[in-house]
Amino acid sequence: MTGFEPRILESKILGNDCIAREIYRLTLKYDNAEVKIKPGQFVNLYLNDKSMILPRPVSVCEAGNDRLTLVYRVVGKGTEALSGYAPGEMIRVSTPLGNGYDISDVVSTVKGASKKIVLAAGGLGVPPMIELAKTLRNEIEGRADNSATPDTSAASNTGATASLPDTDKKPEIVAVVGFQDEVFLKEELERFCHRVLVATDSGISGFHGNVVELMKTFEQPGDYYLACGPKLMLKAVSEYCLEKNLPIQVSLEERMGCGYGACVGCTCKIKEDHESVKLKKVCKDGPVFRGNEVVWDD
Amino acid sequence: MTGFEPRILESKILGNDCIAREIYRLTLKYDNAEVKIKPGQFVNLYLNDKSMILPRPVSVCEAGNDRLTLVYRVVGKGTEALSGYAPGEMIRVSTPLGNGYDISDVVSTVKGASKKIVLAAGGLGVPPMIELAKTLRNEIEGRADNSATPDTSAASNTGATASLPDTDKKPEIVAVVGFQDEVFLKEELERFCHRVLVATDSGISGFHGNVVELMKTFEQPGDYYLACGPKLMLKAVSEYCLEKNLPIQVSLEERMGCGYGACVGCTCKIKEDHESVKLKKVCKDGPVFRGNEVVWDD
Amino acid sequence: MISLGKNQKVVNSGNSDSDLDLRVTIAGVTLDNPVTTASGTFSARESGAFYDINELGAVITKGVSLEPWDGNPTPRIAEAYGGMLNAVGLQNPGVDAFIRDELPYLKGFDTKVIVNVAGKTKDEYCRAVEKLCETDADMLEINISCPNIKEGGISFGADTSMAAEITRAVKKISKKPIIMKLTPNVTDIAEIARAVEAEGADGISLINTLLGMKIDIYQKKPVLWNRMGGLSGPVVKPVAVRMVYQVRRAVKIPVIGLGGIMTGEDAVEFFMAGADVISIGTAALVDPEAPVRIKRELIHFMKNNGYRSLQEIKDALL
Amino acid sequence: MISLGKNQKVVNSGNSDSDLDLRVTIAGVTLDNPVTTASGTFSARESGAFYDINELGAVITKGVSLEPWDGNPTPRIAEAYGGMLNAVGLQNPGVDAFIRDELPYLKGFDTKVIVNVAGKTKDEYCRAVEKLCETDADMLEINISCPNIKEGGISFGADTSMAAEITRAVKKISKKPIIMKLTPNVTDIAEIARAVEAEGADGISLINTLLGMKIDIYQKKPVLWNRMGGLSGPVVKPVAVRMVYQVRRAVKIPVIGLGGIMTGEDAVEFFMAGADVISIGTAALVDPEAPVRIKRELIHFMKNNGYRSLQEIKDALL
Ligand SMILES: Cc1cc2nc3c(=O)[nH]c(=O)nc-3n(C[C@H](O)[C@H](O)[C@H](O)COP(=O)(O)OP(=O)(O)OC[C@H]3O[C@@H](n4cnc5c(N)ncnc54)[C@H](O)[C@@H]3O)c2cc1C
Ligand SMILES: Cc1cc2nc3c(=O)[nH]c(=O)nc-3n(C[C@H](O)[C@H](O)[C@H](O)COP(=O)(O)OP(=O)(O)OC[C@H]3O[C@@H](n4cnc5c(N)ncnc54)[C@H](O)[C@@H]3O)c2cc1C
Ligand SMILES: Cc1cc2nc3c(=O)[nH]c(=O)nc-3n(C[C@H](O)[C@H](O)[C@H](O)COP(=O)(O)O)c2cc1C
Ligand SMILES: Cc1cc2nc3c(=O)[nH]c(=O)nc-3n(C[C@H](O)[C@H](O)[C@H](O)COP(=O)(O)O)c2cc1C
Ligand code: FES
Ligand code: FES
Repeated sequence: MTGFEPRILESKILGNDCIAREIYRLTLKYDNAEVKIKPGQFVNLYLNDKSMILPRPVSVCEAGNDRLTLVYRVVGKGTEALSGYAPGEMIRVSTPLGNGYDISDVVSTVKGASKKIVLAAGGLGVPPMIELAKTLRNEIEGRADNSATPDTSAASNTGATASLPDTDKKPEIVAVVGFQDEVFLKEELERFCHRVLVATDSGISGFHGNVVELMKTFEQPGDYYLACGPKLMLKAVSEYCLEKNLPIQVSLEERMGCGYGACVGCTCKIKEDHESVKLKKVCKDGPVFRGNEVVWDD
Repeated sequence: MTGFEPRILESKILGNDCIAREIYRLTLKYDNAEVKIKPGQFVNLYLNDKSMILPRPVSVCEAGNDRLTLVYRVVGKGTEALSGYAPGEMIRVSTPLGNGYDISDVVSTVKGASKKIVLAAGGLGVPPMIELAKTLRNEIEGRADNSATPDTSAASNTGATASLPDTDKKPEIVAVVGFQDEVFLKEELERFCHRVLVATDSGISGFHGNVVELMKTFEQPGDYYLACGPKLMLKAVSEYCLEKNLPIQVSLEERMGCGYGACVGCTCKIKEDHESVKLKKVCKDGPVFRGNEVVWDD
Repeated sequence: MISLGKNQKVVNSGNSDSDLDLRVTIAGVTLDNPVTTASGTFSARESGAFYDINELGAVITKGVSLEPWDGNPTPRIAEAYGGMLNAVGLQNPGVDAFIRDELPYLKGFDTKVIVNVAGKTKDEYCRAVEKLCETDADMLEINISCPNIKEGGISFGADTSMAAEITRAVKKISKKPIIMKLTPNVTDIAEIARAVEAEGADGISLINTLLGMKIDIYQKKPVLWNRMGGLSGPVVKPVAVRMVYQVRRAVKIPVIGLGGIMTGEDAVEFFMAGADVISIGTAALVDPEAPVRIKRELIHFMKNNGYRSLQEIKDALL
Repeated sequence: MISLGKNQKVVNSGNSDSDLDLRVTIAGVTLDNPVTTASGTFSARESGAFYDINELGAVITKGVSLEPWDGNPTPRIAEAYGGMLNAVGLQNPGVDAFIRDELPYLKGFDTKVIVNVAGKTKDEYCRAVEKLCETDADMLEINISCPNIKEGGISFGADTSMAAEITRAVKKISKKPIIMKLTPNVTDIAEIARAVEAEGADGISLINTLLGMKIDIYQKKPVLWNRMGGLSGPVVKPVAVRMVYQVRRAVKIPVIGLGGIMTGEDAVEFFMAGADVISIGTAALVDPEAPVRIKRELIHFMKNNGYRSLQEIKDALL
């Protein structure tokens, strides 16, 4: 938890734009609330049509103070309804839920050397990489604040990638992102990452293949991996890291009931410290776990 | 039926204004459709929130060509949701359903003499009286068209009551309308009726009492009664007319499933031509019936 | 109006290319397509005002009983969250009036006619069935959710031996295929299905409504005059799909699946669960064109997902 | 956060004027108010982040069993129209861990603690109950919807004699009041209620979830790993209200009513149907503050409609 109590807030829709085929960027403003967000956290969206009672969990893509950007794909009735919500309308949204990526572990691992942090993401695993890259970049650049500060956002909104300092002494952030076909959020990633490598299943753009295949073409593996995407991809990345004994954090996805830890609907199997397997809640204990601790086979 | 097949149409909300405490006037425009309406018909409103699946039947208050005015009270979840719909939004609405008031019977009964037609209505029975009064006035003024013609609407919208011809030879239309407390639609009635008498339960305005009590204060009873309102009121008006052997049509209300005659949810008992009691569908065979044929006691 | 004129009728396909096979044969009767109307939610003239009845695989009529029934006093309808409650109480003009006034009209369409039969005693069922066997109705659907007045009002369909007994009695006299329509308000639907199959039922249809109740807390009384009523609509779908799935695995005879089907995708869910034919009930009250819309959506789904016949959908579940 | 601090706690009233009596005594235990959490939808630390647990009449815990259970693999949750399906499968750390880690934390609040107990055999139920009787839990709720592994997996609660047998066995050893939680997937809920009352149950709680199923027609497989799951949420309310109404008229012991309660008005509907206490389940997943919101709405309803005690609501039905 980020140190405050979770809540459900009425939030105003500032924008809800189609950014690729069936991919929407939803920008929200929490009403009268200052909310701290860690990259890798998600929010619950509560729909207006009361025939759909469960919240829709969606990762935070980018955040700044009282506003929030989410990127979602229309896959079913709920996201379809969501895509019809217009700017100005209100929507009920939870404050950020779950634990995000463990940033301090990344920073301490790659500290003081020209090391490489790899963000590996596939499909709708890409959106949370934006806030993650931003936060890591801030950390690397020596800013103390984990969360996005308004002026950082502002600065990066100018697309000031070129003006960032050289990577000589500082770790490099490389995003390796895969899509089925259409590429999205590449420019946003380029604002914060030193390099952005794209793979597409269709071969329409970038590397023809998937993220893991692309990763394996690296001459030099990264020093820290942070991943989000389909389970099979996360498993493959984790196995790759396990083999090479590299640290990896993965963000899991599971069908949720409550999203805050009450229903035990979203369990995953975690083998902490190589001990016995424990059932953890993706929503509360995750969604980010160490890739080498996740028990993949079931 | 008005001679065409019923349909459900996407309709645009032109206005949805609070005209009295918890009373709203909803103005709709059928999309690409010309729809004929008889006074006393109702439409089915289909709500956007899919947890409420049944249509809401609401009487036509006023109609002209492709547009429709309804007046409804917020009594439950559905009408509450409806009151939040904004102009510009779309709503699914059926074309008019049921049989309206039998106008030709009224006209032939009161023909050629200075007779009195009484419109007796209580509460949410008042809205359909507008279109009814308008149609009757048109008939009386000698216009052949049963339905509202655009220029009639226009003329009456100027509130040109005073300019209407004298009632010497022509039947008089008198509305006797009752409300619990707040009075609404009185001015609209005055556009088409020669006289509008108001009763309120609270005594806040007009006669202190109910419609039937007010009716009974008339020195001279009317020659034809057309009523809409709560069952107890309709029963009392019908008994009054039966006693005096006066013709009466009443518009019944019943909880509906489909509103078009498929579910047999909305039956009432009708004793046609003093024969055996038959079960009729309020939605399809009504909602208007002869008051003396309705079996009230159950 | 989206219905096609009679001469444009689509038999095996949604449009000109007839690569889809929507036909289905149950109990020896072939339906042009698997879409039927659920009993009590279809009225020929009224529903027919919204679409072309020839588009339907079959119509299943409102329940008819030996004598005319008045049904329950009103209110008979209440809304529930995502569904509705009804306590119509099987109002109908009786089998004679039905045969005289309704059946010929229905038989005027190019669709199959399945007559739903209600009764308060075994004898009443049998005598209504006897009369219907002398008509050109295509099949009979026996609604055993009715209360058995000889057994204190408990529903025939709630008791395995009573369900079996009605089936046996009706099958003995019937010259028409018999579909037994089961009530979901039971502990073990598979057991009842097996019992009616053992007695020779030619098919099973399920589910009828779930018994429910709604109280008006301001009026301080049940909303329905009858206090309790049958819950139907989208809310019952998970229960219906589960029961179709269970029954499909318990018996070999055809299954008519229904309960909350609102869309073509819902229909596909029932086929995958094991239904051979589907019925559209509450959806048609909420959207009068639902049966033909759902048929259209089913065709659309099949085309988009490479299914050429219903059998392929039925075989799809992994 | 809308909850009041501990020292501002409201016992008998929604605000300063204490003219409302929300207290209710069941099985000799007095609850400050009738609002409780439904088993499996409350987790002390997580739910407690949204509201003050002291506001609740009682907490009813997630089911605990003699040994730790892993529950089912995921997916365990599916949405249904107006409701949800779950097949969590009673994952829990076992009664010993519960007594060690959970119970003391819960007993730290000024609310009653009702421990929900699950088992796969009669013996498992009894041994878990024995251990819980040595604790300061206030009451036990026995979930008999669990499958009886000795009887081929049929739910204990689906069979009158098994339900009676579990009740008898548990009552024999228990020093705490015993609430039997019934499954709605039965033909005759009143019969089961009478049977558990006859064996000495101190109360009845109902309904548990309705058995349902959802198929993903694109993946061509059931959405839930377990294929079937329990339907809950607003959709089940009409069935729940009906069963509470039937059970209230069949037995004298207190009834905890639940199933789809989303608002204070829903709660009132259950009281009018005959419930003494209510539980909030799915509503709390959909709106974490639901239990305290519903309590507030209940108080609001009572004030606006002139009810001074729960008893007056319970007596109101005409
Ligand atoms: C922690 C987390 C973060 C996520 N972040 C994103 C994101 O950033 N962008 C994005 O597009 N999607 C994200 N998802 C997936 C997203 O929640 C689903 O796509 C969405 O809920 C589908 O809703 P629907 O009504 O359109 O689909 P339907 O299939 O109609 O939904 C029915 C039910 O299934 C659930 N469901 C369906 N698909 C999924 C899924 N893949 N994961 C979990 N629940 C599902 C829904 O929440 C709902 O309860 C995330 C999921 C989780 C668990
Ligand atoms: C022929 C006809 C004409 C009507 N004309 C008007 C009108 O002009 N203005 C107006 O304000 N109201 C009118 N009504 C009543 C109106 O339909 C109900 O007030 C409305 O449906 C309530 O919906 P709700 O969701 O707010 O109430 P809820 O109580 O939440 O509704 C639940 C269900 O009950 C039904 N219902 C509730 N009250 C009634 C009722 N009194 N009659 C029928 N069904 C009801 C609803 O349609 C819905 O299915 C008319 C009813 C009928 C049958
Ligand atoms: C208003 C209404 C009337 C019904 N009448 C009958 C009937 O006469 N005979 C019958 O077997 N089922 C009857 N049913 C049950 C339906 O045929 C169907 O089994 C049930 O509604 C579930 O399907 P649905 O959810 O699609 O409506 C009726 C249902 C409704 C809603
Ligand atoms: C996720 C989930 C888990 C549940 N776990 C239990 C349980 O462990 N024991 C039990 O008796 N009931 C359990 N239930 C059933 C609920 O306590 C309740 O009986 C049911 O959900 C109906 O109430 P509702 O509609 O308010 O949720 C569970 C329900 C849900 C949704
Ligand atoms: S979704 Fe409920 S515990 Fe995670
Ligand atoms: S409401 Fe369905 S027949 Fe009248």
